[in-house]
Amino acid sequence: MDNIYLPRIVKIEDIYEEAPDVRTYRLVFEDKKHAESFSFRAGQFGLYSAFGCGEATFCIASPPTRKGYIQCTFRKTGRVTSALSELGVGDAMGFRGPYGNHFPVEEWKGKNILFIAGGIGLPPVRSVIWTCLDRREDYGDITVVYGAKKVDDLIYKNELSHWEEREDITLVKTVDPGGETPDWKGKVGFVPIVLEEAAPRPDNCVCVICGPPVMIKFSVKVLEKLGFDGDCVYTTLENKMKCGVGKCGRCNVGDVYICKEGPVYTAKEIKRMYNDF
Amino acid sequence: MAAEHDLKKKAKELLTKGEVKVVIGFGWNRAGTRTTPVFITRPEDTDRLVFNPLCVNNLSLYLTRKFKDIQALGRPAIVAKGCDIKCIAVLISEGQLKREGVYIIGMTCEGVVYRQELWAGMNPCTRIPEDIMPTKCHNCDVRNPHISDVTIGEKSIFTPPEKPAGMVFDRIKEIDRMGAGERWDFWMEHFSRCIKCYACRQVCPLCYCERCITEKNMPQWIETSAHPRGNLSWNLTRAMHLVGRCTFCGECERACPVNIPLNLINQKMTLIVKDAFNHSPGYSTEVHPPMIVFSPEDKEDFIK
Amino acid sequence: MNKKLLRRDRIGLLIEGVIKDGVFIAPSISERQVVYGPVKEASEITFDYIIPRNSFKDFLFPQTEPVARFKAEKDAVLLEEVKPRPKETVIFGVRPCDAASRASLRSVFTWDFKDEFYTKREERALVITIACTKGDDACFCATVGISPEGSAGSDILLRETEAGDFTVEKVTGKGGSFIDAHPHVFEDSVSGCALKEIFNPEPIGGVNLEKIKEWLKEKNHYENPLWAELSRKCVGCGACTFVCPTCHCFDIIDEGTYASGERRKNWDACQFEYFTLHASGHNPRDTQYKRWRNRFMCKFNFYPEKFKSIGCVGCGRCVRVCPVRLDITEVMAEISGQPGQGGS
Amino acid sequence: MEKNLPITAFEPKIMAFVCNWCTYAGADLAGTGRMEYKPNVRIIKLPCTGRIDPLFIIKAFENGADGVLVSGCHPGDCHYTTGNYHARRRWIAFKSLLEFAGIDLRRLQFSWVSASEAIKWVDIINNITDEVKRLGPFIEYKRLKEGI
Repeated sequence: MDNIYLPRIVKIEDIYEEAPDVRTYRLVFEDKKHAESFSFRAGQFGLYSAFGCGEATFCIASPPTRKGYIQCTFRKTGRVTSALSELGVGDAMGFRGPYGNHFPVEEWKGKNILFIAGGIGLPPVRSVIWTCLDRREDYGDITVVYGAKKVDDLIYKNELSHWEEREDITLVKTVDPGGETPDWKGKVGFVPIVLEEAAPRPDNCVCVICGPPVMIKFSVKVLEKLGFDGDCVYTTLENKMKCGVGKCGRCNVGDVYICKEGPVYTAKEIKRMYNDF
Repeated sequence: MAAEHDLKKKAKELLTKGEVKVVIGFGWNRAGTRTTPVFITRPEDTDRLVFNPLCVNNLSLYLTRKFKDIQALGRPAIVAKGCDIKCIAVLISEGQLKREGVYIIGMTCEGVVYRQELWAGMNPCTRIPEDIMPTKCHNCDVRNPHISDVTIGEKSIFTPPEKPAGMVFDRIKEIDRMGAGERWDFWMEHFSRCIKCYACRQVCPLCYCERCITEKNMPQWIETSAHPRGNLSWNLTRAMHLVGRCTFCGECERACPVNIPLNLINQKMTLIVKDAFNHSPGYSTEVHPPMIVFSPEDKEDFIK
Repeated sequence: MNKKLLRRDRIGLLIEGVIKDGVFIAPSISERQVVYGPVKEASEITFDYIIPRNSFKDFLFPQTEPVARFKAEKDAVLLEEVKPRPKETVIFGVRPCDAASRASLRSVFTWDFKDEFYTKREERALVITIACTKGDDACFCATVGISPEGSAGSDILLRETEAGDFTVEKVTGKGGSFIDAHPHVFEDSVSGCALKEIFNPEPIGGVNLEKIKEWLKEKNHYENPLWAELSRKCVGCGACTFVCPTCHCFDIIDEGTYASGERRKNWDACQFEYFTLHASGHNPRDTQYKRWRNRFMCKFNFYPEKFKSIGCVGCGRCVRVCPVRLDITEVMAEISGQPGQGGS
Repeated sequence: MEKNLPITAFEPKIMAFVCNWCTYAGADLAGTGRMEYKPNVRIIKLPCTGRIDPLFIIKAFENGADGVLVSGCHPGDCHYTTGNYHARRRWIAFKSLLEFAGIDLRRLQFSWVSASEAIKWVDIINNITDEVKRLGPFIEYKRLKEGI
């Protein structure tokens, strides 16, 4: 009997403190056979179990090009994430997935790609960034605009500095006004404003955007002003999920089931949805 | 029905003068077979208002913080029977409402029907037979509303029995006579049928917590699964949260889709509170509910 | 196809046969109301009912069931799968509207991922429907295109005769083999016994499903103030969704501790405030009218769009159980009457 | 210590919800006074009996307690002046509710133990343990634990 609600045991191989209350776990499947056959696409998500507390939904933050492990990044907010935050290296967790659709990265061969992320919205975007960097020659120039409230809220700090050193990727880091520290060299300002300054060229360019709804709302306006077509602006929608397989009836935005038919949508598709956000 | 006519006239007058913005009352459903809560905001709609023994709902529910969109309509007038007014009194005594914040149209009442379907097809203007009246009406001492801005309807001359009587109180005596094990089996059989739909909580005017204890999951105090263990802690906790407050409007038992006799628990606790603290809820807006005050003379014989 | 006959006094025999290693579910009186429930002998069954208060989904998709158990050992976690081993279940005395709801549940529980907790139970269930000979003011099957003697979703369809017995009509192969397996119960009937008159409900005036579907498709109708007005009295309990045969939403929670506990699948309702609450505190459906709108849209827009079948079978349970008598057919009539339908 | 213990006789699990200023201090005094008493009790310290929610007692039974003791300052001694008066009211109602629900009240005992009454604390613990041992395990609740 295949029980679609049964998670697989994963072991925590490494824990990285990204920011206050934000952690990245590197997970390895306990069942080696499953580990080999496991594959996923950038943008898919999974349900992570803290046994005794429940399941929580995060995207798979590591790129599909890296085999043998998966990563998830989450902020400690509720019951499950608090329980997950108490686990240590070597402890067991549960994982169910991968679920949902994915970013159509293969179709973007030869295009320029603009990544926009805000705060804890970076993980799904990061998975796509590394997918493109691991096959860097397939894509045009890559720009990343990433912002957070305060400097120590920025996550994946080491990767940000790594991206800064590389020439084949331009990174624009920013913090909200008042969030900068004395030795902060990046920009200061909300992401939509910094995006407008960077004024990326829309021709032959695809955009991936993820972050707090207010940031997406204003950034999409800026993108339209810059001439980006709604069909090539992709984002992942967030809703409460419990089953992840289109049964429990709670993640729908109007008639669209985010977990089954999403979470990745284009700005145009989102405009056609019912206003049930 | 003269009372209905006066009610419509009063409601129209209040709305046209702008003294209230909405009249919360009863109206017929489309088929004209059942009454259902209606919210009249325009004077010309006031002739939809009705009042008869089918008006069982406790409309004071719509005055609580659970209905912010109704509160946003402005100062309400409410069509209220005596038992509903008791709930309003408790809400005022618990600081949920201001007396002047609501215009109470008190309706004299000769008893309502336990469930509307029991009276299908009868003429609502006639007196209702005793056997389909709930126990609360057989013991009602507020058939003439005790708190109201206006009272409509003929004065009732009904005097309730000295000691509370009726099916609910008989069954309570029956349960008291049982042994502990028998009582446990009695309640476990009922509680195991609970499906955790929370209709009992949602129709109760006194269950107005913004986030109920069952929705708190850090830690999960009351298990949300509808197995006997989760149901027992839910029903015991709800009974404890209503001790000394429940005014026997009977809505919880009426709304329960699996017919759990919730009135038995609530009325047993009301008897205990009356006996131990000499408090009966719902008669005055000044008296604090018993569980938030204390008295050094509280009698106890079980504390070692 | 020769019709069989099921005498009322033979039902006891049928029950004995089934409950040897199975379960016999039938309508019986409990707590002053008719509910589906397991019965041991024929005397417990009641035949004088319009429709049981609960729906027979209770036995295919129970209110609460474990889906996994876990135990912590040193630094590993033992995960034990829970396999439902349902017994052969005969569900007797079902109404055609209930039986028709099977298709709705099956379509969502087998949408790509198969929920074996449902499908395993459904495969072991045999649905014996009795055509309706009476109804009440809450029934509206005809309004949603379901007939009081419809056979969709049933394995065997019974029709009451004047004498009180039942003519037996085989609907599915499974029903046929069940009939053949109990020859002493289902006799060859001498044709021509008078049937009781089938309940003939009038579709509710002013309700037009096509109009409703068109009106709901219009995105700007989603913000129409009609929704807030029509559902203002809704108290936000889960009674309507829990007795509804086509409502399938559920919650997955853990009980116990990290050391040992189980993961359970419980009924949940889109009418509850915290059903869609995000960890960030945002709630896309924060007010009651948005939740009620979602329930109506689910039945008359989402389901037809996704699964090509209306999500409502017109059994009227939500109307009967609602503490404030919020009648879905009144909302259907109201929406059918909305201007701006284009056409008539 | 014999190598193989006798087949373990039933040892009741007793939960004690005690107030920090009086009963806990009394229990502490019993400890510092090297007074021996049955080890079946698990003590949970709370600021005051006024803070003891009836839900704690239900949760204790749910998680396997066979007996629950709730104890605090004598009326008038409360560090917060009125905590124990409120608690007493709550206990009067809660005890009757559990009795009405069919729970054997010998499994739930209330007491006032002041900071100096170490001997009273020892007696209460010993006799609640003996009494619950005679009553045996709380099977009704444990059967609930197995679920439906």
